[in-house]
Amino acid sequence: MSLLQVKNLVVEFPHRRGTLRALDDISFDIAPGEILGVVGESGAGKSLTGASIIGLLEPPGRVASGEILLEGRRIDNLPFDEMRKVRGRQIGAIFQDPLTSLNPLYSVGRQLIETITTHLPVNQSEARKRAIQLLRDTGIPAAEQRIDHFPHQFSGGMRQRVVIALALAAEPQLIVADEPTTALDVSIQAQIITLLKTICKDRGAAVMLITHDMGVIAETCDRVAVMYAGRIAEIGPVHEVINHPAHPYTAGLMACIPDMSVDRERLHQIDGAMPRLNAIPAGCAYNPRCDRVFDRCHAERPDLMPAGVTRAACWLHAGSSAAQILAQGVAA
Amino acid sequence: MFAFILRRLAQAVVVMVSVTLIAFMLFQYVGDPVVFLLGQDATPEQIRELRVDLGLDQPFVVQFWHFLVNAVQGEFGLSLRQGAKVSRLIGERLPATLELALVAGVMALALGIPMGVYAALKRGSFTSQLFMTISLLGVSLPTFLIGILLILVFAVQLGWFPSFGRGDVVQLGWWSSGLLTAKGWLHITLPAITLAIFQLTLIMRLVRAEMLEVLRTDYIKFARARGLTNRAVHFGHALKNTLVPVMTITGLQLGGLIAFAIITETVFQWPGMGLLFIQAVTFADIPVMAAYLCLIALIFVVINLIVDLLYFAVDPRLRADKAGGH
Amino acid sequence: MIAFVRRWLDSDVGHSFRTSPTAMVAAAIAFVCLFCAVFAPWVAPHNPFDLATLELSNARLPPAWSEGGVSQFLLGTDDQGRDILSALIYGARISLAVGLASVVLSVVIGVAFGLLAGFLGGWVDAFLMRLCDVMLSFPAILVALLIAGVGRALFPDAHDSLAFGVLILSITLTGWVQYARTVRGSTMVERNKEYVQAARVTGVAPLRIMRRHVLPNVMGPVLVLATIQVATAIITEATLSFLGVGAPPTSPSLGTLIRVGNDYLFSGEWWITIFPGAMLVLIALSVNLLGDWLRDALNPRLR
Amino acid sequence: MLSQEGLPESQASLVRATDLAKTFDVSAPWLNRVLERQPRQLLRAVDGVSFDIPRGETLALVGESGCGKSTVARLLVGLYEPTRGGFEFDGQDAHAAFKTPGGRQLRRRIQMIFQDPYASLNPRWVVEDIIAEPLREHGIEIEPVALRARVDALLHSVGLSPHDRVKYPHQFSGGQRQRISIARALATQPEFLVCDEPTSALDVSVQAQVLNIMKDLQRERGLTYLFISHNLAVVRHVSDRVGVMYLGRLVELAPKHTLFDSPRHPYTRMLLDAIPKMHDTGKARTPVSGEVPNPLNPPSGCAFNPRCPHVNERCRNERPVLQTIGGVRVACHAVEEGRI
Amino acid sequence: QTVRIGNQGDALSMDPHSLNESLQLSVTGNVYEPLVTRGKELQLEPALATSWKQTSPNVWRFELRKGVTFHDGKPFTADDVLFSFARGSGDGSDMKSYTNDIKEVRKIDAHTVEFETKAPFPILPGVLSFFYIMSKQWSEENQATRPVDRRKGVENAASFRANGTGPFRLRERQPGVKSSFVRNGNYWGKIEGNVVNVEYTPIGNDSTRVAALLSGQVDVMEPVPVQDVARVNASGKAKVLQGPELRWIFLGMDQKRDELLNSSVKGKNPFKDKRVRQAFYQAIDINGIQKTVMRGAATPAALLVGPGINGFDPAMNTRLPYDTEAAKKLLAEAGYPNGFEVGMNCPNDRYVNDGAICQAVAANLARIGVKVNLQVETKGTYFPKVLKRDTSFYLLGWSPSTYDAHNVLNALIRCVDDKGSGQFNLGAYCNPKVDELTLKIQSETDQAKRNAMIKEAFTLHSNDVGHLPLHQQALAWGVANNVQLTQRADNQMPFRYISVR
Ligand SMILES: Nc1ncnc2c1ncn2[C@@H]1O[C@H](COP(=O)(O)OP(=O)(O)OP(=O)(O)O)[C@@H](O)[C@H]1O
Ligand SMILES: Nc1ncnc2c1ncn2[C@@H]1O[C@H](COP(=O)(O)OP(=O)(O)OP(=O)(O)O)[C@@H](O)[C@H]1O
Ligand SMILES: [Mg+2]
Ligand SMILES: [Mg+2]
Repeated sequence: MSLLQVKNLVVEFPHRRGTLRALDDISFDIAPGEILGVVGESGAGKSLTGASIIGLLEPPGRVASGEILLEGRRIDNLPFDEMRKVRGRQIGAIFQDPLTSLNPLYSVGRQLIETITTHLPVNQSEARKRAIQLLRDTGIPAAEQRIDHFPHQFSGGMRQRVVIALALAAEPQLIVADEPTTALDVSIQAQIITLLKTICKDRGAAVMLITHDMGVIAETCDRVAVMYAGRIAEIGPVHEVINHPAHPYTAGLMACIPDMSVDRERLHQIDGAMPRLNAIPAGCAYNPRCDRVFDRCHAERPDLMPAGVTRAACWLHAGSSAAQILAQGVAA
Repeated sequence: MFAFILRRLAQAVVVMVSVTLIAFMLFQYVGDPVVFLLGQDATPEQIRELRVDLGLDQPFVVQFWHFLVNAVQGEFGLSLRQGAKVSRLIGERLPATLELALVAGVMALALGIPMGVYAALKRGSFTSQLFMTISLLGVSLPTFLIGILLILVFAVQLGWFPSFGRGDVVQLGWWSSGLLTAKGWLHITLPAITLAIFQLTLIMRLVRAEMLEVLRTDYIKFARARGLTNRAVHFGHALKNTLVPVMTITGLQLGGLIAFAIITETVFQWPGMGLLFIQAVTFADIPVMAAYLCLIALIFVVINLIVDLLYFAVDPRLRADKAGGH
Repeated sequence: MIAFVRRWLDSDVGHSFRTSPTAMVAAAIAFVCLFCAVFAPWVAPHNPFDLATLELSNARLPPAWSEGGVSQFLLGTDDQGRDILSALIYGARISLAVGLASVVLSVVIGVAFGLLAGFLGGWVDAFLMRLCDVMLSFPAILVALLIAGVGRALFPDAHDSLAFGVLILSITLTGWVQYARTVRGSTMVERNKEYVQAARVTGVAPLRIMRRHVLPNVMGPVLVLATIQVATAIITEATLSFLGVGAPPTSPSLGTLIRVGNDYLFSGEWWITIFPGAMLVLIALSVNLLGDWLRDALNPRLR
Repeated sequence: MLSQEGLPESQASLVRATDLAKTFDVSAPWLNRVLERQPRQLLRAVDGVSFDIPRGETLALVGESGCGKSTVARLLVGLYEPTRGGFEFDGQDAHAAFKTPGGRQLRRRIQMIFQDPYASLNPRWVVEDIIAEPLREHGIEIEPVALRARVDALLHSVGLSPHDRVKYPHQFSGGQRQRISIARALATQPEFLVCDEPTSALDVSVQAQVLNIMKDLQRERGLTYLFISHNLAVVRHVSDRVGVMYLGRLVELAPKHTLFDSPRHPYTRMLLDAIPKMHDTGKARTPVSGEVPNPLNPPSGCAFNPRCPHVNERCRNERPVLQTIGGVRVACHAVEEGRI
Repeated sequence: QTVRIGNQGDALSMDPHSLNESLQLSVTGNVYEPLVTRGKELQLEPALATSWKQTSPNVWRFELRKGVTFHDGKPFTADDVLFSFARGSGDGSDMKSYTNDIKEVRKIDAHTVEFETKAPFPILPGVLSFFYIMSKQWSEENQATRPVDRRKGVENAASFRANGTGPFRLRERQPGVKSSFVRNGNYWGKIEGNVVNVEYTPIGNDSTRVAALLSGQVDVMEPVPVQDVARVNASGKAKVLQGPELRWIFLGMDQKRDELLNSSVKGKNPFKDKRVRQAFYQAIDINGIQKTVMRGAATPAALLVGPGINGFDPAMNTRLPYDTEAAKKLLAEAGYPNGFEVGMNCPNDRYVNDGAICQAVAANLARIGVKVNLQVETKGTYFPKVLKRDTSFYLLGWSPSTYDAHNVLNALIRCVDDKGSGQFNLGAYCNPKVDELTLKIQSETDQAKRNAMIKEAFTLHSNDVGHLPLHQQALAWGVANNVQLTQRADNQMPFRYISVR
């Protein structure tokens, strides 16, 4: 059974000129211990997906429809306090900027202990012991002393380790990591990704890794979801998606990335920009930029449909399975 | 940190000297004390004599220098009007003003912070809108009007509170305290409310704005994501971070409290320094005015110093040079 | 003009205006007050400054609707036989003029100093900031009291206009500090932004960069502050009048009217003080509410 | 030795930096230093960097955050005064020239593109004004109609429409803004463009657009670039030669292919290792150990020694200089000694 | 029995010689006593002197009261009188104007002293009624032999403590805050009232002071703002005791300069023309002012003196009629058919409703075409300015400290010289004939002759329209219903007249 199931998630922002649909019918799931990568351009809706899962959508944003299930239990409509208990305990979170994620006025130890005692039935001294152990596990040398230090006394990489320790403090089964390495130096990035990976392996936690760095996805994830304009364009095993993209957007994206192994005079380029939420074209959102567009793309919106090993939301792959025909029928 | 304090003190001296210098330049114009010192039957001869005696015929730079030299020795001379040592006059009035400012300040903080927090947490709710709007009344009504209306209602009509003065005071060494008797508290209530209303509004609005700002930060989001209770997030994390910037402004405001006390003291005949100052202004009692301004500047500087030191206590980032570098 | 208003109403700020009843009511009140003030000679039923029309026998008439009132004097008359309504309108004119003028002056001085301090840094900054400290340790009312005294002494024959000059100057002298500090802060942020550096790379002269690039970008908070300061200035003026150094009684501001009326609080001639008081609160409140709304509306993070 | 090696190229070099250095005084205030007996603290952001860029070529600078890349860029466009050394532009001492009235001419020829497309455009100006500013400033075009035509042409050259003239920056996407920046930089028809991480704030798809435009312009106008980035894949795509910086110094300077195919300096190798390999998915990289040292208190000897796998006693004590070894310029004792 | 008194101001010092100001003398007058005092109707009464007589034109002999002790128990003798007069005429004293005319004070025996004046001085006993006697021994013991010396910055014990012979002792003093007095059990005379304790509090703000009376926080307060009189009377808790005050309010005009300081008339001074002055006089609606501005708390006056002042003759006290038309005509005759513009200076916190009076006057004058540029300001800046004679048109109040018309003639009407004559004649009115009379009046000992000369002088002044007299101010004391006291027209409030029920 999957650990997390997201079914037809729709997130909306009520706006004075109508309602903006920021996430439009997103479905995917994550198995225990699995690492799912989520990539996409800025504004594609990656962070919103993460925020919806941990129930921290900022008002006025709201889950308009769809379900989020954790171990089969619906969590998108839990009362505030129930959801609070899920956060941290079952789902941990890591955000992009390690400097601003930590409260500058409290020592990292205090923040760790606070998290532990909130969720686990342990006393202060045990919590402290655990906290030290966590810091040690995340590779902070001299953890006994550093636990009483304040965030500003750590370097960027170290801080992100502390943040990871905090996310792991109550041993959650799922970690939502929203661009955990974007703010870090190239050489530190690799350290953090490796750490995240090994720690989750050791503890059996699943990870939803949000990033726009294909490289990171490639080396870390089991599966990857490519998002475009609030929808999932393609989802599948990472190797397949990278090497044999089924959706023209994925293919274009791959081609945009300068490749270390080949010399090209010009990069492949996808013209135009991702549409704004209030100007998403009818049919496939990608249709204005797609070089393989045809009539149907303008008229109907594609759902995810099997395309080889992966699943892609593209009419190019229509009719390849009975399920698709069924879906077509519904859409028609 | 020691260097920091030293530097602040040096700045403080500069500020205070400039304050007195400016004050002295202005004093040349606020009026002629001699007119009030001599009765209506004094001869021109006497007037001339007194002017020379008081050194008022000298250029202001000279007057200023004498003042400065004396002030450094803690000696502000005699009040022209009352013939009493200025230091004694101010010493007698200081407790009254400080107690009034203290009570008003505590009142403003004790109400302003919770109201501000509430207005920030429940942004958009009816009560918080109400707080925001009503609080504006506090800055839209002139202090003197508030004071007089309070007297009219609570002293004259209802007779609940006395209308003027400090009531019974208890002498503790040179400090006279009105806060140790029930009557003293009755007397301080109306003036303190009058004085507090303006500050309360400011503090409340400031806390709200800062709190909203802090609630948007990543570490609050992260604290929520860690599943901390609302209490822990709002009061453990957000409030403390909110209070750091609020501290500075509050420090400045406390200085303002003492200035506003002039009006309040006038309305309530509160025997504080403000009243002394206002009387001194009408009679051009230069030594009293100068000493008062110096004292205000000093208080201002001291409060700011305390605020800065509090920063050191509260914000570990400022202690970096000591603790950091491991 | 209409097109402009329409476009403005359609913008984000305009929208937030349209959806905020408080803002609209406040704007309406402020507008009416401003209108009356500007067109006082046409709006007011009497000219309270024309001493020749004053009739001592008309003194202290109650409002028209109460017993003894005269319909000629809708809100009653004061101790000199002046029509309260007209005095209010003219008083608001003076209060608003003093408030606006002192705020404009403070903004000009404060912004100029703030820009210089923030942009040039170094000893200019240090000097200006110490100056701010000095000004701050003179509480506003004290400065105003002293300045007013000085002004009066320097211009012994000061007629009304000079008295107002003194008033405006004394409010300005303490008012500019806030702007200077705010602007200095934003200038320091702004001057390190890349668009400023781009201009420097192009070789644009520093003063020009300050004026054309930095200045417009630091005016946002200044605007909000200024709105609220107008209200504060009006109140400060009233307070100074209370202390006896404000607008002259022959051309009374709202503050002067309140101070004069103050003497009648116990004697039952409530209208002499209540109406100016209410007017002052109304103006200050509406301006404050507008400033408040503007602060939220211009803050993108609160939208 | 340096000059010998540089000589043949110097005729063709448009830009030539010699021993360029910038030191920031980040000391505590005087009183603190006296009371707490602290020494002056000097931060050597750039510490003796020499390179030259032939006309029409692209030199890329790579390195970790804080290694001094942006400082080099700012030195080259005259935003900073060098503490030591200097640079020649077209045979002319640029920093001396910047100070003379004639320096305006030089400013025309050197322009810069900034990292953040959101911060580098004045939010209160419309595109037309932004692009026209350098034209007006240098008196290239003052007459309104001609000015407008010039702006249109510039917009066109970066792939924007003349209709965008009247829009404000916030009405554009990141990639479009970066194009506006480029158009502004091109307005004075510069020969040398300093690009400080022009694409690192952009998505890959937009990055491709911007990089393509830059390359096209180089081809069309024979522009010379100094291109700063920490993304080695991008660097590999755009540059002709690559300089690797570490803590304010160049540790390796080599033609692109040489550098990527056979990196010499251990730090260069480490950087290349840190690049995620896209197509062999799931293969973990070997993470570099250690963190960037504090620039205020750099390690003695070779600055890289605490993180270097090949460190020996000499590395800890003696600072290696940049020298030509096997055709590339590298500053490493181990390479010099043939240990790696 | 305790009575709590609230007053607009406070005695600045307890030193009876430090300031010649009526409030200060009123307060210290409860603790200290003069040789000769004034009774309820301002008539002279013996105090520390039991009798006095003029032994020669220049010499007065005073018999001192025996058996009087100071509050500290020391007996009162002629030495104390000599000491006090030496002190009062020495450095730092503000009482010199009372002692200026005295050449010497001589001790005849322990209880007899003789005063020799520089010239015949008929009103000496009256002049001495505010000169209080201090204890020589006490002053010496307390380094208080001189009034406060501000120059050396030396404080004076007598500023804070007091040791007199009066009916009340000073118990506690906080300057500007509170002073407490207690009845002197060893007082030589009879104390009419029954008050034992007096708490004296200054309350500067009018509204606050009224509120204090209404809320029962004080029993007596002074002054009651005229507009609040009705309210106090209606409160049921207190009533207002009103009566004429020995203070006359008038307007003065610059009649010296050839061109006024601030006026639209250039090259000449309209106030030099009697017709203009008279036009101003007749344009003022004094009854209107009395009724609305003063709410009846004033008596219109035609002179600068009135009842209670030595030399006053009620027959002279008739004003020129209020007549706008006549005023306009006079103005036209003088060559100003359309009026002119003139600046006017006015205090706003010195006399009862002073600012409002000026406004009303300005409105009155507007009707005859005179545009008044009124400048109303606090006394702190007003007095220095007008005393420099930087004014064309001003309002002033005067209360003759000797209760004698000569004081008014000398200070307000006499031509200005630099020896102090006409010191408050701020418009520099000058009529040599009046001057001559004034000089004679000073030393004329025959009461009838003297009064005739006073009358003549005032008539001359009135005919010249030298000043524009307005009214005699009224006193208004707020008194709680359970308190009885006597109001003296010189606004002195001796505690010994106060009784509490
Ligand atoms: N408060 C809001 N009001 C309106 N729209 C919003 C709001 N917050 C987010 N959005 C919109 O939702 C969309 C998805 O945002 P999201 O933050 O999930 O993007 P992202 O993929 O995480 O991008 P990035 O890579 O920049 O972090 C964006 O188009 C954004 O404009
Ligand atoms: N104005 C300045 N004052 C003091 N120190 C500075 C200043 N500018 C840069 N530095 C310091 O100089 C060093 C080099 O900075 P620089 O901005 O050149 O690095 P960079 O390589 O561009 O880094 P990044 O990749 O983060 O942009 C850093 O340690 C930085 O802190
Ligand atoms: Mg995101
Ligand atoms: Mg940089």
